[in-house]
Amino acid sequence: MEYIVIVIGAVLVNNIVLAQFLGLCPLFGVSSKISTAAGMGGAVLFVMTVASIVTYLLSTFLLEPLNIMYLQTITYILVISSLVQMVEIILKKVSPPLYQALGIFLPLMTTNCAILGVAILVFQQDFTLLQGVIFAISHSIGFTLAIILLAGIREHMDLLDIPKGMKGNPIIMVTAGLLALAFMGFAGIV
Amino acid sequence: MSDVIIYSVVSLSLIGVLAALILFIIAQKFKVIEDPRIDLVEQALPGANCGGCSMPGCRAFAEELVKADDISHLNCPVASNENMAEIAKILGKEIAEKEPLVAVVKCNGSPEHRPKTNHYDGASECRIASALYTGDTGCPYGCLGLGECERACNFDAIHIDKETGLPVVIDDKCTACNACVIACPRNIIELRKKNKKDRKIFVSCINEEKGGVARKNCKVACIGCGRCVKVCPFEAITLENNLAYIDPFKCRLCRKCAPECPTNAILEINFPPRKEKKEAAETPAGEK
Amino acid sequence: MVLTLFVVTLVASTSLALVYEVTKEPIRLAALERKNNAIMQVVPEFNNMPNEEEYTVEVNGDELVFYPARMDGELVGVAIETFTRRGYSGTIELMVGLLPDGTIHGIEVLRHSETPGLGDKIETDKSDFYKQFVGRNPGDFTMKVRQDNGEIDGITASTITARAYCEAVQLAYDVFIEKGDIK
Amino acid sequence: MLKTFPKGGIHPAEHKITAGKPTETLPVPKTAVIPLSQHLGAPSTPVVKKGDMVKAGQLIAKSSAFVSANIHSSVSGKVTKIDNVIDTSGYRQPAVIIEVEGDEWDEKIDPGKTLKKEITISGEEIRKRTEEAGIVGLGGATFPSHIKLSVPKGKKAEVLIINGAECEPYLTADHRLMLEKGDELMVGITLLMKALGVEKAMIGIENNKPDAVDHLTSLAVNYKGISVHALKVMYPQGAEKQLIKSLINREVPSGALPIEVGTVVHNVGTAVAVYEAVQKNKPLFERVVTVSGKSLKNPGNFLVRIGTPVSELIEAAGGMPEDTGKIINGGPMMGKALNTTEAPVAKGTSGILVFPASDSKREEVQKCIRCAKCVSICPMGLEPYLLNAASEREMWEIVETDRVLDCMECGSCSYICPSRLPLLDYIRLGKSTVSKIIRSRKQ
Amino acid sequence: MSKLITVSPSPHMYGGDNVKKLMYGVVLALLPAFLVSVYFFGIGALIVTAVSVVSCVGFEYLIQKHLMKTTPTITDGSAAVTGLLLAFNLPTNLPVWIILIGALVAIGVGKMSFGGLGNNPFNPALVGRIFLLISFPVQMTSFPKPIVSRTQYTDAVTGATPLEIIKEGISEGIPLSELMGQIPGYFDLFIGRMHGSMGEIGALALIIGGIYLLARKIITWHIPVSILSTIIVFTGILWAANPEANADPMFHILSGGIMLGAIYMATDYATSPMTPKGMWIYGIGIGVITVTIRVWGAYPEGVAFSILIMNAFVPIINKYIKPKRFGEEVKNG
Amino acid sequence: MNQAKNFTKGFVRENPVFILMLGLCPALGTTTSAFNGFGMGMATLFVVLMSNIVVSIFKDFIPNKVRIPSYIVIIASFVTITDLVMEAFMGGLHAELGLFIPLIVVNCFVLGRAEAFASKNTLFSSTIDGIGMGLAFTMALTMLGATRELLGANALFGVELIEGDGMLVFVLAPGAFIALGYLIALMNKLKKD
Ligand SMILES: Cc1cc2nc3c(=O)[nH]c(=O)nc-3n(C[C@H](O)[C@H](O)[C@H](O)COP(=O)(O)O)c2cc1C
Ligand SMILES: Cc1cc2nc3c(=O)[nH]c(=O)nc-3n(C[C@H](O)[C@H](O)[C@H](O)COP(=O)(O)O)c2cc1C
Ligand SMILES: Cc1cc2nc3c(=O)[nH]c(=O)nc-3n(C[C@H](O)[C@H](O)[C@H](O)COP(=O)(O)O)c2cc1C
Ligand SMILES: Cc1cc2nc3c(=O)[nH]c(=O)nc-3n(C[C@H](O)[C@H](O)[C@H](O)CO)c2cc1C
Ligand code: SF4
Ligand code: SF4
Ligand code: SF4
Ligand code: SF4
Ligand code: FES
Repeated sequence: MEYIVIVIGAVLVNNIVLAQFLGLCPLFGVSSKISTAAGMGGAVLFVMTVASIVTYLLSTFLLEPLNIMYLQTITYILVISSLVQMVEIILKKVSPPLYQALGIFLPLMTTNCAILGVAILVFQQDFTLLQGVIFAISHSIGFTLAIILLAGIREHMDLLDIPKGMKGNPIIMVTAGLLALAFMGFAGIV
Repeated sequence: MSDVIIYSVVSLSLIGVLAALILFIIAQKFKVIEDPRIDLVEQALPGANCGGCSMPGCRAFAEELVKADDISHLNCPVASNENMAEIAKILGKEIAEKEPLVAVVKCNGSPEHRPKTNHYDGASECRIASALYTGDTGCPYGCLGLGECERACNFDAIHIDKETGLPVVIDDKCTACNACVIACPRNIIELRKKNKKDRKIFVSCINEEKGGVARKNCKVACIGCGRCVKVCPFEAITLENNLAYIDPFKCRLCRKCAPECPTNAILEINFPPRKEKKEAAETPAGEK
Repeated sequence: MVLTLFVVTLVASTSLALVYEVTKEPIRLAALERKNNAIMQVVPEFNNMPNEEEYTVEVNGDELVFYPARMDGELVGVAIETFTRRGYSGTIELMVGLLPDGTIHGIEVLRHSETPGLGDKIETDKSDFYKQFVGRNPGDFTMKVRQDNGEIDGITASTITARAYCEAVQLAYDVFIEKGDIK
Repeated sequence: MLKTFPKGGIHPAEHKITAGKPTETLPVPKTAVIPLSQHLGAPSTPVVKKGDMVKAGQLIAKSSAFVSANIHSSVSGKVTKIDNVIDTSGYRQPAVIIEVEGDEWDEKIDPGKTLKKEITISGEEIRKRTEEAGIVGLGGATFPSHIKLSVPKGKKAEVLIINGAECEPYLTADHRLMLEKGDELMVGITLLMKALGVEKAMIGIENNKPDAVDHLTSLAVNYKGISVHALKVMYPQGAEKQLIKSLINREVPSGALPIEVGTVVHNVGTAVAVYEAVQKNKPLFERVVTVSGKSLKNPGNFLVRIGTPVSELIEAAGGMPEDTGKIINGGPMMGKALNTTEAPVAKGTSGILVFPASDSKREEVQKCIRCAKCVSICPMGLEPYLLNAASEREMWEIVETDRVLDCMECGSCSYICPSRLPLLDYIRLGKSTVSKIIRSRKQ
Repeated sequence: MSKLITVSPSPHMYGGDNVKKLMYGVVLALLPAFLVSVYFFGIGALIVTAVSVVSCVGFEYLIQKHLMKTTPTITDGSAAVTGLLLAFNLPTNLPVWIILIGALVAIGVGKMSFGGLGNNPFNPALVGRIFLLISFPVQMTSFPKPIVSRTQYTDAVTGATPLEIIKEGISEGIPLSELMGQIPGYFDLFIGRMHGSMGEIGALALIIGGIYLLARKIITWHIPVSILSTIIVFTGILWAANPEANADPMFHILSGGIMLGAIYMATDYATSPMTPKGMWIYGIGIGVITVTIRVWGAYPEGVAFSILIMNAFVPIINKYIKPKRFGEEVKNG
Repeated sequence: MNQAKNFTKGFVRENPVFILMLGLCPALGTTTSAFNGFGMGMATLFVVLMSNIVVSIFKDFIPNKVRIPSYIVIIASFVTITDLVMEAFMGGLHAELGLFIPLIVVNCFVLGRAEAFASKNTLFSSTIDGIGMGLAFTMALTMLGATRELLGANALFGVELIEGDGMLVFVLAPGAFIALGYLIALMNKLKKD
């Protein structure tokens, strides 16, 4: 039950991009096609989960005992950036098509607030490791859901004539806003 | 107090070094060899991602450039000759000097010259109209005026003139990207050598019908009489299928042919006015 | 290469540690001051140091913190750090000031994450909601929102928050009456 | 419940004004213009030259490729020239122009009207006669019929389907033919069955022609294996794949031919033409054409020589009305608008419709409101709105993967669209571009 | 030839329906429900409808004329439908200035920003309504009492909708049997004698309009039927599991905006799927989300939200759910 | 390099938020009011400026391969410093901005400046760039905050302008996106003119 609450809360109610404003750069950057959006979602899922585990362990067994929690930001970002680079190198070798699709956006994961934000939140919320992992996975699913929905609407908009002034970023922003508006309906479910 | 400093320094450095080490190992294990020149070439390209080179974007073009042995046929319409020379230098390959070209429209059949014979009421696309029938005038070769070329141009260089219903090229904006040439279902547009001061002489007609038929449908059609061929001192004009064609590379802009044409099908543009014959100097539509 | 990175982290961590050392005390003080301010807001004038006399009372596994305020050694009121988890968006923490007889003297919101514009009307500077409590003794009236047949006018469209607020104040009062005998 | 196909279809106003008008024979024209490209496939090669004298029924152009057909003179007279003229396709194409003198028929032809029922020749010979007589599908596609009569190796024809649906509004040529030449049709069908080696033939007729259904049903008892089926009035009931689905509940796969599901479809006119070619030795040089339109004085069905200018047909129907806005060769759903009335009647000309100006202009186009009506009526299960939008924006991958090539150009989508979008215009553009892309990919 | 003949590609015949006729068909279908509202809410219903329709049409005109610089197409009736449906979604005592904001958001943000008719991914009227609901929760959730406040506009006597009563009561732990006494009977719900938004009351009138829409082939049955059946099944399961804590299916479909939503708003062309199969997925999604919000969420009513949420899925549904192609699966026999 | 241009480029033409769409999370997450937006902008300004300075000084000593990690460490240090200092001396604002202060470290805009500008330019240019871009970012956030506060609470910098509640949506997530959408449209128009 407690896990269901975490999952629904993270995916629908407090959706990381639509309600918490994290990870917006990739949300807007990589949502022009459903396929790439899904790829990005997968990448976030992987990096977010692993990053949360590593940072959780790091905090519990190193930073907290030594009473140097103030180093949280800097250590987390170090961990995340090396992790991202690792994924990039591996992906390039293992799946060139995916690497092509996500191309320049993999490095952007280092600068994706969602990853660092969730890592910090996991620790702030006094979760157990398992809860933390579920929290991270749910949030990345929430991210994927939002980015795929947005990508779907954007692909659809490719076949329409958006007015000149709104073309491009403005209309995508407004679309995201309306998406967030719709998602407010989930308020209070958990 | 100093404890904190020591702990901080030690743990942070430890994390840093550890991360670097793991990365290093992984990088070795999963090495992918990619030609570094691709990046260099991509940087040298204009980055407009316009697709004028018929590749999906500049990076793909860069990859193609690196891959190809002979790059003279690969051509970026936006890049200047210097750009291409730079790329050639990066790659150590030969590159052909690009002759500056410009698009010209080879139809001059405005409604006054070429009366309408029916009213077209389909979707407003030249390709659709041309797939349907010969067109809304008697001429089965001429411009349909529905602006396919205008929509194809990424550089805002070709527009349909409201009065004549014919496209007009703005020479300065045209990058000779070939997009309009491909778009036109009637093959009316040709890329021709760009002469000094944008001067041009060309036969503004592609009608291959017999003279009488062509003339009946359009007053400024080339009727294939061959008089221009005879006067050209440089053998630049050929006659085939009732149609004269001026080779832009042989033509030396002597202007002897234009006044010869009985239907004014030969256009001369951006020349100083002629003194003797007034009639031919009257610049017909097609000029900007 | 590794060396550079090593040097960078070295320098960074050293300078961070230094800044940390410098700001450690001000951060502690700032937090303390916020608490003191809240205490000052909710109890009558005092001249002791309530936060040095603080003690905690355990209720159902959670803790309420009591800060007795004294004027010249005599108890003039108690500030109680209380909370509820039933806010619209999680925990609401309040500082409730009670006079020795249990009458409410003042309430301050310490922390909450209610919706701006809706639930955040419980903040003292955002609406007069809290005034309904001041000067009344929870023993004498039903400290519940109207919807629950109480005497408190809720906050429109934020019944949940208002209800939770009452609950937290009630908790402070109950613990004060039952176990809060001031030493 | 009448048989029909399961998905899509529309029911446009029928306007079968000429259904009750018996076929009249139109006089031979003064000049016949016989196009060399009246069929699907390669144009024929002329075998006459300027100055030659010809008789009606004489071969004037030979099939030039596997998919091509012979062309015979429809009149007697002198070949004056072979020139490019605008024909019913809207293009300038080569045609043989004949100055008419008298009306002399080739002597091999039996001009008599008596029914010749007994079949004396083999299936293979039937096929050969069909080929010699230059018979092409008269249902609209003008595909050379003899090719359809040779079943490819490995395939087996089980049933012959005869298309008497005539689902296009206005047109009544097939209707009249079924009423007036029922016996010839039955013999023609029997000939086709023999050529194909099948035991069974089914005639499908839309139920708005009950007299034809009754008439043919009563005749069919005398012929073995032929059955008549009334079909729900639903455009495009007569489209080959839909008709097959309606009658034998089989779906011809995308890109495949009817023979894939063991059947061959021929139009009733084609069957009658086969009868005349085989039993009477008469090549295809005349056909029934419906000339109709709301403001025509005397609309009717006319037996016309191929090569007669359209203007003469309109004259026969009472002359060109004042308010004429559009002239259509074929039905209103699939027919082609003509840009000149001088275009000659060709083998595929089933009707000439004269529309008043008020019915000729398209209404103002709005944006697609995504009402899904086009999706729900497309008999092929396509998404016209999407193909339209993608073609307009040159997103050819979408156009291709969403199966633009399955579109049979029935026009139902354009018909139904409340926004009056020229859906089919763009879908055609998509079809031709995608075919080009596929062809260039194959190379 | 003086007049040139016209040449165009086939077909040369067109069906009778056009956008205008379809839109005014919807207006006509909404008429019975409108009359019911006027009967129960009186002047308020008239004012809210008039303001909403006029301002929606007006904003569309202004935006097209002055911002987009195109010829206004307000006569096609789609803005009027949006205005009407927005009004149907508002309480009948809503201040005029709030209605104006709602109309501006519906038309400006929800529709014209995307290019107007047919382009909008979200239902404009619902965008307007939800925007208002979140912006002005107080005003948007006080509903006038039917009949008694027919002559008052702004200071009508207000009360809670049946759904609010049930939701509030259940969260207090009051058994349902007791709560049912506080709400109008099912017959009243059916004819519309209850608190609620202007047009969501009166299931009967809405159904009559719906039958008209079906008969005119303006909508197909798939969306309404899939939504209603999902809601009946889902709430039926909950009800069967615990009849004291969950209202019965009948109550659910008669209260709140389910009828209005299922028949008129989920069926909005631009924002619903193109294929029957897609419509089923969409309808089931709306049903499930509606019940989820009603039973577990913060809001007593969830139809509007669930339609908007499923609107967001429509492009993906359209991309992956294709109509059955002719000749696709060859089951010949 | 023309320093005036260098300074002003970020305000409209290369505005990090409106044009380049970078650093969107703080831009939307912290701009519930003009003051919060301003505060976040200033915090970011400090980090951008300091990291630009440090990077441009040490750019020649940092080998290319470890460039990014080093920059990140440098930025993270300044972020932590900002965090600590704000917690010590600006408790209220610190509490309001919450998670978004540590998140400055991942703001692509900050790293972008270090990467794309400071690592290639002189100390002076980088300083100007840092101040200019930082101010532009602050301006964008303040504008967005002001818009949202105005519409959402009828107030500006905490001063109530009209009696009564505003449109709550603008304080919440959907309003943030929508407001930014229209601001970007406006900016695009300005850029063109
Ligand atoms: C975005 C959003 C924020 C909300 N914030 C609060 C809140 O802060 N406090 C609260 O009690 N209810 C909040 N609600 C819940 C609703 O306003 C709910 O209808 C209300 O609590 C119960 O209605 P009532 O107070 O009018 O009886 C929120 C709802 C939404 C959708
Ligand atoms: C390229 C091509 C080849 C064909 N080959 C055959 C064939 O071998 N056998 C056959 O029975 N029909 C063949 N057909 C004819 C079709 O089955 C069909 O009758 C014709 O295309 C007209 O149908 P429609 O009017 O429904 O389009 C062929 C058609 C085309 C276009
Ligand atoms: C939309 C559509 C409608 C058609 N309607 C008819 C029709 O009503 N009658 C008919 O004989 N053929 C009709 N056809 C042509 C048939 O598909 C098919 O080509 C023809 O029946 C084959 O016979 P044929 O080769 O003898 O012409 C139609 C084709 C299409 C694509
Ligand atoms: C059946 C039908 C239902 C409609 N429902 C709505 C609706 O719920 N909301 C709305 O704003 N417009 C509605 N409209 C009007 C119109 O389609 C709407 O403005 C478009 O969404 C604008 O693109 C409807 C129209 C029709 C034909
Ligand atoms: S499309 Fe290309 S070639 Fe044609 S006018 Fe434009 S720039 Fe010139
Ligand atoms: S030149 Fe060609 S493409 Fe351009 S308008 Fe004429 S026909 Fe169309
Ligand atoms: S024309 Fe093509 S797409 Fe349109 S309904 Fe007919 S088959 Fe379908
Ligand atoms: S019928 Fe027309 S308006 Fe309706 S979906 Fe199809 S194309 Fe769009
Ligand atoms: S600022 Fe959050 S992802 Fe870029």
